[in-house]
Amino acid sequence: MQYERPQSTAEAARLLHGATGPARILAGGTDLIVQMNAGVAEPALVVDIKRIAGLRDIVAEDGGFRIGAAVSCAEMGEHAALAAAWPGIVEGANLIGSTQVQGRATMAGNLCNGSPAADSVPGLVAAGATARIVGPEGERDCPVAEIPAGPGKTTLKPGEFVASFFLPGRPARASDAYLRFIPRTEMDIAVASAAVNLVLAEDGSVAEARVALGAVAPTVRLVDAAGAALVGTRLEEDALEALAKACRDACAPIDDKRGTIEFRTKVAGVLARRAALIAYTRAGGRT
Amino acid sequence: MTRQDKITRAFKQVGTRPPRPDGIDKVTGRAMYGADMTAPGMLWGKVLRSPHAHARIRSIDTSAAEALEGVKAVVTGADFTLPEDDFYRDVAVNCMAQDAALYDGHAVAAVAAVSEAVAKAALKLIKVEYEVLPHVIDVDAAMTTGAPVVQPGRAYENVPEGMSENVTSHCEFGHGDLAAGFAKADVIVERSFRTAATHQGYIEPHACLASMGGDGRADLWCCTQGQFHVREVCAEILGMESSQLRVTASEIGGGFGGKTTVFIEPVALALSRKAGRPVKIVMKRDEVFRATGPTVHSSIDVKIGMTRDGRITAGEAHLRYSGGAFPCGTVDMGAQSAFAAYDLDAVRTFGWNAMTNRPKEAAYRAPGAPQAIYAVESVVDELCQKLGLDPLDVRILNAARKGTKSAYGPTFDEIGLLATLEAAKAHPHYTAPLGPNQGRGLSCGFWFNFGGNTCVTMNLAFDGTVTITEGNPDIGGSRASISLMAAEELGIPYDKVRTIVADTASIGHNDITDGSRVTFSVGLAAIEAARDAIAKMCARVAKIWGIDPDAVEWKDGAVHPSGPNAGKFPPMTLAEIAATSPNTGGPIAGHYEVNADGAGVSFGVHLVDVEVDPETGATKVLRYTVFQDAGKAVHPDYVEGQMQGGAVQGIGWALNEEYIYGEDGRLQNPGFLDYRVPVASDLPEIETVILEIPNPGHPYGVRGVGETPIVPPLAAISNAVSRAAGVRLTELPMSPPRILKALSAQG
Amino acid sequence: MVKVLLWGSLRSATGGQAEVEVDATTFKELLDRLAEDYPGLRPQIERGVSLALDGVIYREAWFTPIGPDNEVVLMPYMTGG
Amino acid sequence: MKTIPVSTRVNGDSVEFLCAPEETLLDALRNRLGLTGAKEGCGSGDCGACSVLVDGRLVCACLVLAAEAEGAEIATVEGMAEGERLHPLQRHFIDSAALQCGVCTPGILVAAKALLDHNPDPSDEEVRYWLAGNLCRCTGYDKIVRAVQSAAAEMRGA
Repeated sequence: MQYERPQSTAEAARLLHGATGPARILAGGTDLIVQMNAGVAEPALVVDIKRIAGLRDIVAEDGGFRIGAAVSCAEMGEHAALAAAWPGIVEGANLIGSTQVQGRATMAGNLCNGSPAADSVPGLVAAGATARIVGPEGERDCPVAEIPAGPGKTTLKPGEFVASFFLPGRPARASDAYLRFIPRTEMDIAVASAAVNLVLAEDGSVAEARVALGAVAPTVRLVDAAGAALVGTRLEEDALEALAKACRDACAPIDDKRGTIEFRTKVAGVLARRAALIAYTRAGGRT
Repeated sequence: MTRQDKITRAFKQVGTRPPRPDGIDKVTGRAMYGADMTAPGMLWGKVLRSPHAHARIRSIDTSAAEALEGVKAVVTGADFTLPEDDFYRDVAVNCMAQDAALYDGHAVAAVAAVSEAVAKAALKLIKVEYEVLPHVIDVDAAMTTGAPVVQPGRAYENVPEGMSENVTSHCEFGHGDLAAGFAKADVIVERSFRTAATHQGYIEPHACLASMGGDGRADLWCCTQGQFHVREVCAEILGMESSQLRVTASEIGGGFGGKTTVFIEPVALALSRKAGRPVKIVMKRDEVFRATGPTVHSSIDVKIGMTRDGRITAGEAHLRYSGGAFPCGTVDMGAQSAFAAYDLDAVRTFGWNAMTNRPKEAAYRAPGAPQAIYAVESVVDELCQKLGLDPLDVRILNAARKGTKSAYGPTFDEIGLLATLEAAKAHPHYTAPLGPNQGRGLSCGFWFNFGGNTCVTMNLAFDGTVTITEGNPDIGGSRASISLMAAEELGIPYDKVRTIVADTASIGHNDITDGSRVTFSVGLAAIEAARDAIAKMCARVAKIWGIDPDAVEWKDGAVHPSGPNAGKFPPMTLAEIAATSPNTGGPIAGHYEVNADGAGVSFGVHLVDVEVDPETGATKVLRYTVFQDAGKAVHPDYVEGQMQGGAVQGIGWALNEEYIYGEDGRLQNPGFLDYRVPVASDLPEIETVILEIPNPGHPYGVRGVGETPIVPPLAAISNAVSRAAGVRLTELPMSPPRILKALSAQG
Repeated sequence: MVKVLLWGSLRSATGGQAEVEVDATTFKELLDRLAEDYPGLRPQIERGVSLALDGVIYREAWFTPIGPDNEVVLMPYMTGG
Repeated sequence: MKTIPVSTRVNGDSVEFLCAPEETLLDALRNRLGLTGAKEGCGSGDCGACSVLVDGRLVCACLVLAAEAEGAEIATVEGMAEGERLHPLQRHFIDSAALQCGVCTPGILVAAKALLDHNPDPSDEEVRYWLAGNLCRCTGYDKIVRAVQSAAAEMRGA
């Protein structure tokens, strides 16, 4: 195995392009090194992107934020402005693994690992975040929702990697929330999860709503019908039940060691309801 | 052993909480555990494991691995001579498969190489030709006639004709007339239960460093609960003489019963013998889960009858346990302990062990008891609910006590069950208010406790300090407790005593650190060794004073004239006697060797409050209190530690821990990610109440405390969850999907 | 003679008797007599048995004295964690 | 296989070592530098027994490549005491009996120190969540939480 530590995205792209065997990006390493230790991944090339200028920064951009691909989840939690604007995204990132793992793990790694249960991805999808992708043909921006392609798979082309995320600016009465279900209080992979991103109208009703579910389908899923169920409401009981039903209907989970189809489907609806109420309260709404 | 009638001694040091002697080493990273030792010229060993649940091994081709640069030795089953004795042969076959792989993870070959990386690469070059055979994972399936047979011809003579060949043993215990008992009942509840296999989950994987010379002499460093047992077993498997193998127990990073046997130690020795160099093997976590001891998994039917006023009239249990791919006697202990907490006229338990294609069971705290008592205590709780009776009152009414003919045969002597039940009843926890979706559960727990073979040597240095040499790895602070007991007996300060755990060449045989035996039996031997040293000191002083040995006595750490007639001499302290010992006959030592009996059974009661989320089935443990009889708590911090640690292991067993197998018979969760042991944020404070009902079989009244605490949590939590959820749970673990399913089923 | 209480599954070796009488004054003698008088018990005795004497469990001690007034219960040999 | 030279600082001392590209920091600390205080309990970041600080950040050394340590500042349990003077956490762990087998203790001490360095007065719940990645199988965590709190109180001068 070859370990490289490029100083620029262009150099990283060149290294990936020239790789003669399986190549992997190393940001936080909390998935990659686990796989290497277990003998599941045996890359010929590992490209450590942490020394690339800007990739460890969170900066204001166009009223929103640009978050470098090597920014750790813990660093996101320590960024007061980001945590105030996008509390749901930050709480998703801060649920990944332990304190130790959060010190290293990145959203980019979480996304590119391709797990349908990735904790930071539903929030990004609900937020309408975009990823800046660097590859042999230069840079392109792509909605995060379009990157997952199934368990362990992404739509990134060979030689491409995520360099940063962009979270758009948002109006005053807006917020988000993320909840996941795990059997313990910490340290587990989500059995089901839900992120809700709301923008409220002046009168406190929901003007815009985006709902994304995790761990209930081969990829994180944006559920348009679930968002639609909330628009125009103040999260009254029937709106919440319509939300939960839309979420349950959108589920296509599997039975596995972490949960059953029945359990995941039911709990996805419960989590969406609860997350919607949290986001609504955060946005200044009162039920 | 002399039985103590009444222990009324006022202790000066026993019962205090001094710092443990290994504390500084363990907080500074200096303590040496299994994987921390290295040797010059050391090689790294790695084990190749079966990917199949059950397969015939047609052939193993190791030539390519042997040819790899840096590989110094390769071994397979052919390198081990199989002992004749069943017990040793099963251990040997478990360490290295012979003609068949019996479970996913079963060792089939091993290599030693100059680095871990080369060893790993070499494993990939070993070609094993398997013929995959049908497998069986579930105990009930294994007991069905026509099930795939794990090993033929392993049934004991006590197995009735016509059962599946996987059934290896049958047992039956109890007394009285069951039919008459049930006829007297106003209500009878009959339920079936299932419990998953769990793992001890020690944080330190198995590790060892073996060095064997051409002359057949060997040294072995390993993390184990019993270095003498390791020596006996390895000597047997490798055809060595015990005295030629010196085993040193490293500091041990948790065992809980799981380090009472060997897995990699004979393999490392065989590799070292072949390579002529030291070999270190350290298991990876997935190997620990796949190939080392889980508990049995079980399927249990319980039937209990009760009168309207809460008297149990009869109890019956059928226990089906599987200890994995080998015969296993754990069900015997389950069948004996199931009803141990009750005073019953009619009781009967029946046990069967059946082999499955799972790893060989290893002991885990009170092996066999948690499952059986979970099932019984669940049914008792349900009867209380049905009859509207207070579950603690019902336990008090039916509690076994001195004079009770126990369900497993003998009549109980002094036991602490009633006292613990009454302490629970008087505790504010029992009457604290509960909120919505909350429930309170309780359960009794029981364990036999053992003594066993024990040697202690006590040497007095010329400066008056004392070294105690004992042979039991310290897994819970026992060096502190033993030093305390010796200091108490000698009348010298705790910090003048140092207790060390010796290797197998430095002291006589000591049984494994198991059965909650160490504080009891090593403590007893240390006290007796101190008495031996005291007798010698008295004799020396009598000589110095020129009086009869009978005319001196030991008091408060010094020899005194025993009365005015003995003469007037200023007392001589231990330090003074030690300092003059070269002049009075040479160094002074005390020692004691015994196969200790009289450990005294142990009872505990746990109380727990939980809250169940009705929408997700998640259980939160809100409050937890442990009540247990410790006989005499020598170092109360570590008694509490045993009670808290055992309780939390039981909480994990009740709620989340389980071995999950796929259709292919492979273990699906061989890691701490999906084998979910409790984390700090899952738990409340674990409150402890120590009761001290002296054990007449120990000079200070000590009872073992280590195992009982894992027994009650299973039923206590299940009872609390069942009451909170309003539906009776009968399967462990009570994972959220299971609870939510039960809630949905009831509508 | 001492009365020895056997556990249930051993009774097939004693013609169904739950309690048998043997002539013994120690644990060792008791085991020897039992194995002689009831050969069906021999495999279990060889695998290991414990003895409860007036409620106290002895796992191995041969010379443990046993008298006619003692309560003697045979138990499987046990191990712990 | 090409080895990589690494210059780094461990517990304040400059060290240099050669490592394999896929070697973890944990293996380098244990096998090349003789610092066996950090333990491998799982190799997957699930147990925390290998907790160390890299540039002040709490991480699992099993999930860091040794090569990444180039130019970094690493702190392990071996650096917690100053000579014979134990860190208050170390002292309180002994006094409160917060360890039994002790194999998780180095990782828990490093993690607890990282907590108190940025939050000198945590609630019990904060301690429990911060330490959720450090498995202890012996103690049930009760005495660990108490020891961290009593050390925190002493460090605050309370």
